[in-house]
Amino acid sequence: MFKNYDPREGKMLSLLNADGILKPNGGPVLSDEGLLEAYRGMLRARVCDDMAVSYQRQGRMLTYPPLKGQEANQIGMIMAINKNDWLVPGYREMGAWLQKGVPLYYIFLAWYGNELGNSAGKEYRILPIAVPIASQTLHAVGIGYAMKYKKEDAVVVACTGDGGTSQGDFSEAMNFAGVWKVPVIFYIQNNQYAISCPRSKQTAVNTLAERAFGFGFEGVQIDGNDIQAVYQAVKLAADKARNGGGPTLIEGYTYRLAAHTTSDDPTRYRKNEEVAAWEQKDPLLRLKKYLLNKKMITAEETQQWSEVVRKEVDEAFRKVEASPDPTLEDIFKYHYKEMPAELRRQLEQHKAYLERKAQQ
Amino acid sequence: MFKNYDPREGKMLSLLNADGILKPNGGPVLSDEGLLEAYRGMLRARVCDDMAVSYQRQGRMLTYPPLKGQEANQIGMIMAINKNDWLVPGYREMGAWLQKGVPLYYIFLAWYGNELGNSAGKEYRILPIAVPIASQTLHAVGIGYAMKYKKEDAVVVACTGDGGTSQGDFSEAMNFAGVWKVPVIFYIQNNQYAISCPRSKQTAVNTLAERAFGFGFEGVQIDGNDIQAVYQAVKLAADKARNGGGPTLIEGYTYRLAAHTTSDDPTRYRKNEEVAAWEQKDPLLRLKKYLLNKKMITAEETQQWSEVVRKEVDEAFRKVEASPDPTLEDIFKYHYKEMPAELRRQLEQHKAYLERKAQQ
Amino acid sequence: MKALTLLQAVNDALRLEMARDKNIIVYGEDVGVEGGVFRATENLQKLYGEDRCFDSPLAESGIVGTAIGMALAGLKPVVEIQFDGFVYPGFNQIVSHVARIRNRSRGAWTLPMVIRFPYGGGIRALEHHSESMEAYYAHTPGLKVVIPSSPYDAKGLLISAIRDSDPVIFCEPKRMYRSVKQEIPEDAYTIPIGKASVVRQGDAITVVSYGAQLKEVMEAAAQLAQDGINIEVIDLRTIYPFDRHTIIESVKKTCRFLVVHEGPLNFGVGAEMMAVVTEDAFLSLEAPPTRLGGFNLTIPLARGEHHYMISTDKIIVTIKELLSF
Amino acid sequence: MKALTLLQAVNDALRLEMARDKNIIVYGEDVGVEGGVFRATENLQKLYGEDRCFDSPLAESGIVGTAIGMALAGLKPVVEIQFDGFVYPGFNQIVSHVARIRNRSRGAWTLPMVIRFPYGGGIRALEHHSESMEAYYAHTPGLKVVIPSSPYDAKGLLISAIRDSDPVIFCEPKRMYRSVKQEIPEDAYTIPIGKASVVRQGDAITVVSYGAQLKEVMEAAAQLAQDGINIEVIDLRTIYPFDRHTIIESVKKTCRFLVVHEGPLNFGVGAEMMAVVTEDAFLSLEAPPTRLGGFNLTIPLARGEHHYMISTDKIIVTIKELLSF
Ligand SMILES: Cc1ncc(C[n+]2csc(CCOP(=O)(O)OP(=O)(O)O)c2C)c(N)n1
Ligand SMILES: Cc1ncc(C[n+]2csc(CCOP(=O)(O)OP(=O)(O)O)c2C)c(N)n1
Ligand SMILES: [Mg+2]
Ligand SMILES: [Mg+2]
Repeated sequence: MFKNYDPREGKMLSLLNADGILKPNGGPVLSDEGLLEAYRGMLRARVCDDMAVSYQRQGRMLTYPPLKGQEANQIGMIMAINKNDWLVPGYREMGAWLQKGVPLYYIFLAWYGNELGNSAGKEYRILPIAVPIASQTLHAVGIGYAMKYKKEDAVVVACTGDGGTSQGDFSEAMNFAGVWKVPVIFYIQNNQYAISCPRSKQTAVNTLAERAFGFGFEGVQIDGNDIQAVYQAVKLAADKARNGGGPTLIEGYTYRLAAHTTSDDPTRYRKNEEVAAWEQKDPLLRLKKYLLNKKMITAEETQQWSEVVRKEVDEAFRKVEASPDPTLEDIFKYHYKEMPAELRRQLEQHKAYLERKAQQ
Repeated sequence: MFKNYDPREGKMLSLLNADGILKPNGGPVLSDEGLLEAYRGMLRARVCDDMAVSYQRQGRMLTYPPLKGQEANQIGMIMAINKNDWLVPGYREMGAWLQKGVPLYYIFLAWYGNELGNSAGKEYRILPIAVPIASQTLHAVGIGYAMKYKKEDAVVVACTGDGGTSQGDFSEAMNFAGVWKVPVIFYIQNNQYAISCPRSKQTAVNTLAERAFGFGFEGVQIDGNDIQAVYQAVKLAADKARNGGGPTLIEGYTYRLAAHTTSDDPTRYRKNEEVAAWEQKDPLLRLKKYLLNKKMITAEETQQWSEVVRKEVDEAFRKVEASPDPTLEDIFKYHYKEMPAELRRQLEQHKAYLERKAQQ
Repeated sequence: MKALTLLQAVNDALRLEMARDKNIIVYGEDVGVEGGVFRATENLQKLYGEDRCFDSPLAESGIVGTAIGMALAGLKPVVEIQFDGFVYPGFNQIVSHVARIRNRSRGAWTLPMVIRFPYGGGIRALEHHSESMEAYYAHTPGLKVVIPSSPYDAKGLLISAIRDSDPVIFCEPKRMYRSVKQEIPEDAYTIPIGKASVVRQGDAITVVSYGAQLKEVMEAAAQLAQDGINIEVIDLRTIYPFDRHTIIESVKKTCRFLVVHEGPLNFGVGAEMMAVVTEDAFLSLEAPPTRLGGFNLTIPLARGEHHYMISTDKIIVTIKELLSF
Repeated sequence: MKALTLLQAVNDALRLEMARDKNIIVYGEDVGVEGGVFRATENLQKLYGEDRCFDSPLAESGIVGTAIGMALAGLKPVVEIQFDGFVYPGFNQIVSHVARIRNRSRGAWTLPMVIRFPYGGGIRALEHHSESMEAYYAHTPGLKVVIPSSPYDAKGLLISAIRDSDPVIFCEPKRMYRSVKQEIPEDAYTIPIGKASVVRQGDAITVVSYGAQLKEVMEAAAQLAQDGINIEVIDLRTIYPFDRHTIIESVKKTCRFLVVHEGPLNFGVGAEMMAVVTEDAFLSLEAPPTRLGGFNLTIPLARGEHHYMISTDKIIVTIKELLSF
């Protein structure tokens, strides 16, 4: 499928370059309207992300993992799939969540430290955030099996990072996916680092994409800052999956422009020049250039859109801050369908203690 | 290194075919004397193995995993490495143990259900049997790191099966080995089955050997029933490793002619014709043909050699049967360098109970 | 009624439930054509097809992890791990996901699935094939841990586990797989998870046990009865959530307590049972609540295994000591 | 003497030991250039080079598994797992190999290695970053499990762990990493593994605790002292092999017992401590031995975490109740 872009030959799929010039290859691409939508999605993700970081700086938000620089991967991936297709995220995919339609309120609520935030994804077919690296990729394969078994017309996109490819679970997921020939797309956002660990120390292989061939299916490396490349790769992989062609691995070659999380200080492990060079390849910038060239947007418009999102974010976050914290009952209530007597006992005993304390 | 035998192009290294005809390729091979030694080693392994199975049938031995049919892999692998090179086995490598010099007594003792059997490998640089599939491949990588760090001229051969390649640990081991560039050879005995599960259901990739490329190093598939192919592949991989070239994956394409273990009934999952076809490719048979052709052995000699081994085995097994079972103290004594008070308490309490019981 | 071994009862439960609900998917290593190394899944592939009963690749994290995905997408996976000692590669999936998804999504996502495996020693098996580490799972919030001790219970509890809305770790006492036959109903029936069973009434002492170990306890009970000592025996059946009520009621009656289990003593199930009794029946106790467990050792290989297993005699001696405390 | 935080004490121990023994290899995720996400390994790469302190690929089974190989080949790996919740991918290596190699080879092969990780809650961390599951390791025959509660102990115990002939699981109370400074000797010193420490003498009741939880226990002790109640506090320091002797001696004196720990209550460390006291001091007890532990819940995310943590006040109330039993 990606014959012209065999990663083992050092080739990478790229369509929209850093100067905003599109070089089509005959494969599926987003229309100009699609690109406009993509731009708004990416902008929205960028603003939400920036604001989350700034809330954290203000002491209003807990640890948060910014996605800055990776927007094209996330918006493109969702635009290339259907509403009833699945997304199995790691933790850095807020852009994908937003693009799939999940209300920002819930996304923030989870990062704010409230489990209720994780309750929102179900109707959008998004699994909750997964922190244990790469463990979620196996869930995606299981969902893929279910879709195949139930003959549902749905594919699954599983996300992990460059670091995630080192976990045994990721290899097991690829292997199961290959044998079961399930409709799963493994999307690796290779942002060059796993916290401080550079890709070169993560694995000796040249591209993460070629890992797939060892499990009997195709892998492709794409310019992950190029919305068209992302769209095309995911679209082709999804079509193949829908037609019973099984899994595909996509490596989005990208960069995390911000810190690993708000607790991280990236200057300890990477050079400013490196960051500056990648800032030139900013996915938003290049799409903006394209759209400006095509006169599809103006600088003022993008400014306005940003403002609209800012308001949305501000509102959502205020709502988050105004939300009640989990109660004592909440932390007990959801471990099992029915609370076991042993847990009820612990709850009652603690409540009795709290009451006595309150009476003092 | 194995450019002419790229498994991704469906090529397999093979030198000595089923008819006993050797087709050299210019690479290192065993001399005729070496082949004679190899034959004696393979014969010894075969006889030990057969007798272990028959002891089990007689109710004298516990569950045992026969290696019948896989002798060339095991004898060849050891002949290609040096005395101070390491072997990290799974559980089906009795041939390799024997060839590396470990007294049969200890090998049998372990299979007889006595931990003391596992104490013997250290001076031979063989790790104890590893039952949790593929977990040991990581140990091999750690040993490889130690050899490199200490600048010892020693390589490590890590064994696992076709089924073992599915475990996350195996992928992690390959990945660590690639990044660390350690002197490790992963030797997969692909005997076509993991218990009852055929290779085709284990993974979608055509050859297990090509898995290596996804971790940044070379893999080669060889005829594992061909002692010369095994010798050559391991020899080249070991030379490369010694020269700082890092890991290699070797897939020995072979067949288990006997049951998975003595508890297994292979007729449930494989056809007699399949077994019969592989019996034609018996590694001993073909080497015997070669040696007979070359007039280096006679049928009588091989008969005699078998008899000698039979005696050896009989003696070793009698010694095993005459060995004392572990005492109560034995099962307590070795968990820590010094027995913790808590364990001593359990031991003393139990001894007190046994004494009271004895007095009754 | 038909007379079945515990193994056959497991197979029977799977067969009946798979007939009832086509969302049930059974897989694991060698469970397809082979029918499992013990034959617990025998014939299921023939009956229900390769997409409902099949061999997985050899990877326990993969087995548990994919089962999670299936369950989240509406299937009901009932997976087999080949032996107790091979659950650990899947431990991360169990602890980090299986046990948590309901709570961490505040009930939005649920994980009805069963992880079955044979557990325990006494069959002179190879290394890693004789473990009894149920305390790991019982200590993990969010799991249910069930251990049957008879063919009847195995069938009823497994059917309950399959129908449960929450994930169940189902440990099958392999030492008993083929050792007894019992007449059990042909149709499906359930036994409630979370309820212990008073398998023998008595007044001298309360003895809690479960799984394969129950056999020696019952033998001890029978021998003691000949001396006129009637012990009350409780089969815990569910290790978590355990049935505190039944235990405490019994101890209040008998005023003495012993727990017997095969797994390692320290930080084991026995410690929890002693804590429970101490918490709720301290003033009733006429002797210290006591535990008999495996030594805190890796269970020995075959030639030393007899040192490790808890004998009927040792149980009797311990009980007699407690009675004369 | 110099004033160090617990984190600095850990770093100090590593630095001194690496200087002493060039077979010590320190690795894990981000431990190299970054010096660890908490900075426990800060500067070690600079001091000792990239082959002695480095980032590993992101794979905990790989980290533990390769460390096993290194130790078998004569090195002394001291590996870091980034957080408590991320040990589980390495659980199989720990349980199936780390804990066993000495016994299964009857002493021929040994595994002197240390697995360090920050553990426990109370820092409003992300999911899986606040676990206190030391009971898993304590229940595993063949492991030693050590938890320091102060900078002084952290340094001395870690040096002992590194010099130990057996594998040690070393859990560092991350809530205390930077919260206190303590004057500690500049040179290397050891604190014996397996010995508890009576950190406060008293006669009213024996309270066992460890790690970060000790802080609230000591605060409770101070407040109770103002009411004239002197409790004896024991810092367990080693969870296994624990120091039964010190606990029992104390309980025989105080006749009352409470254990307080952060990890889940059921099948937890507290249950074992209660069992120990019941076994050896039953007749001395004037009140039921009691445990305070985390609820049997996954520790909540930040906004609900306060419900879970055990407060000084709750410890005081519980002690007062026991005193008036
Ligand atoms: C099993 C496990 N080990 C360690 C961690 C700690 N950790 C969180 S993010 C991270 C790096 C992940 O890198 P990568 O996969 O490249 O994703 P990125 O953060 O770059 O998006 C690590 C080590 C974890 N969450 N889970
Ligand atoms: C972690 C783990 N899971 C399951 C098993 C049970 N088991 C023992 S051997 C085996 C099959 C191994 O197949 P393969 O790797 O091909 O080696 P072979 O037996 O064919 O030599 C299985 C599943 C095990 N020993 N360890
Ligand atoms: Mg990354
Ligand atoms: Mg095999």
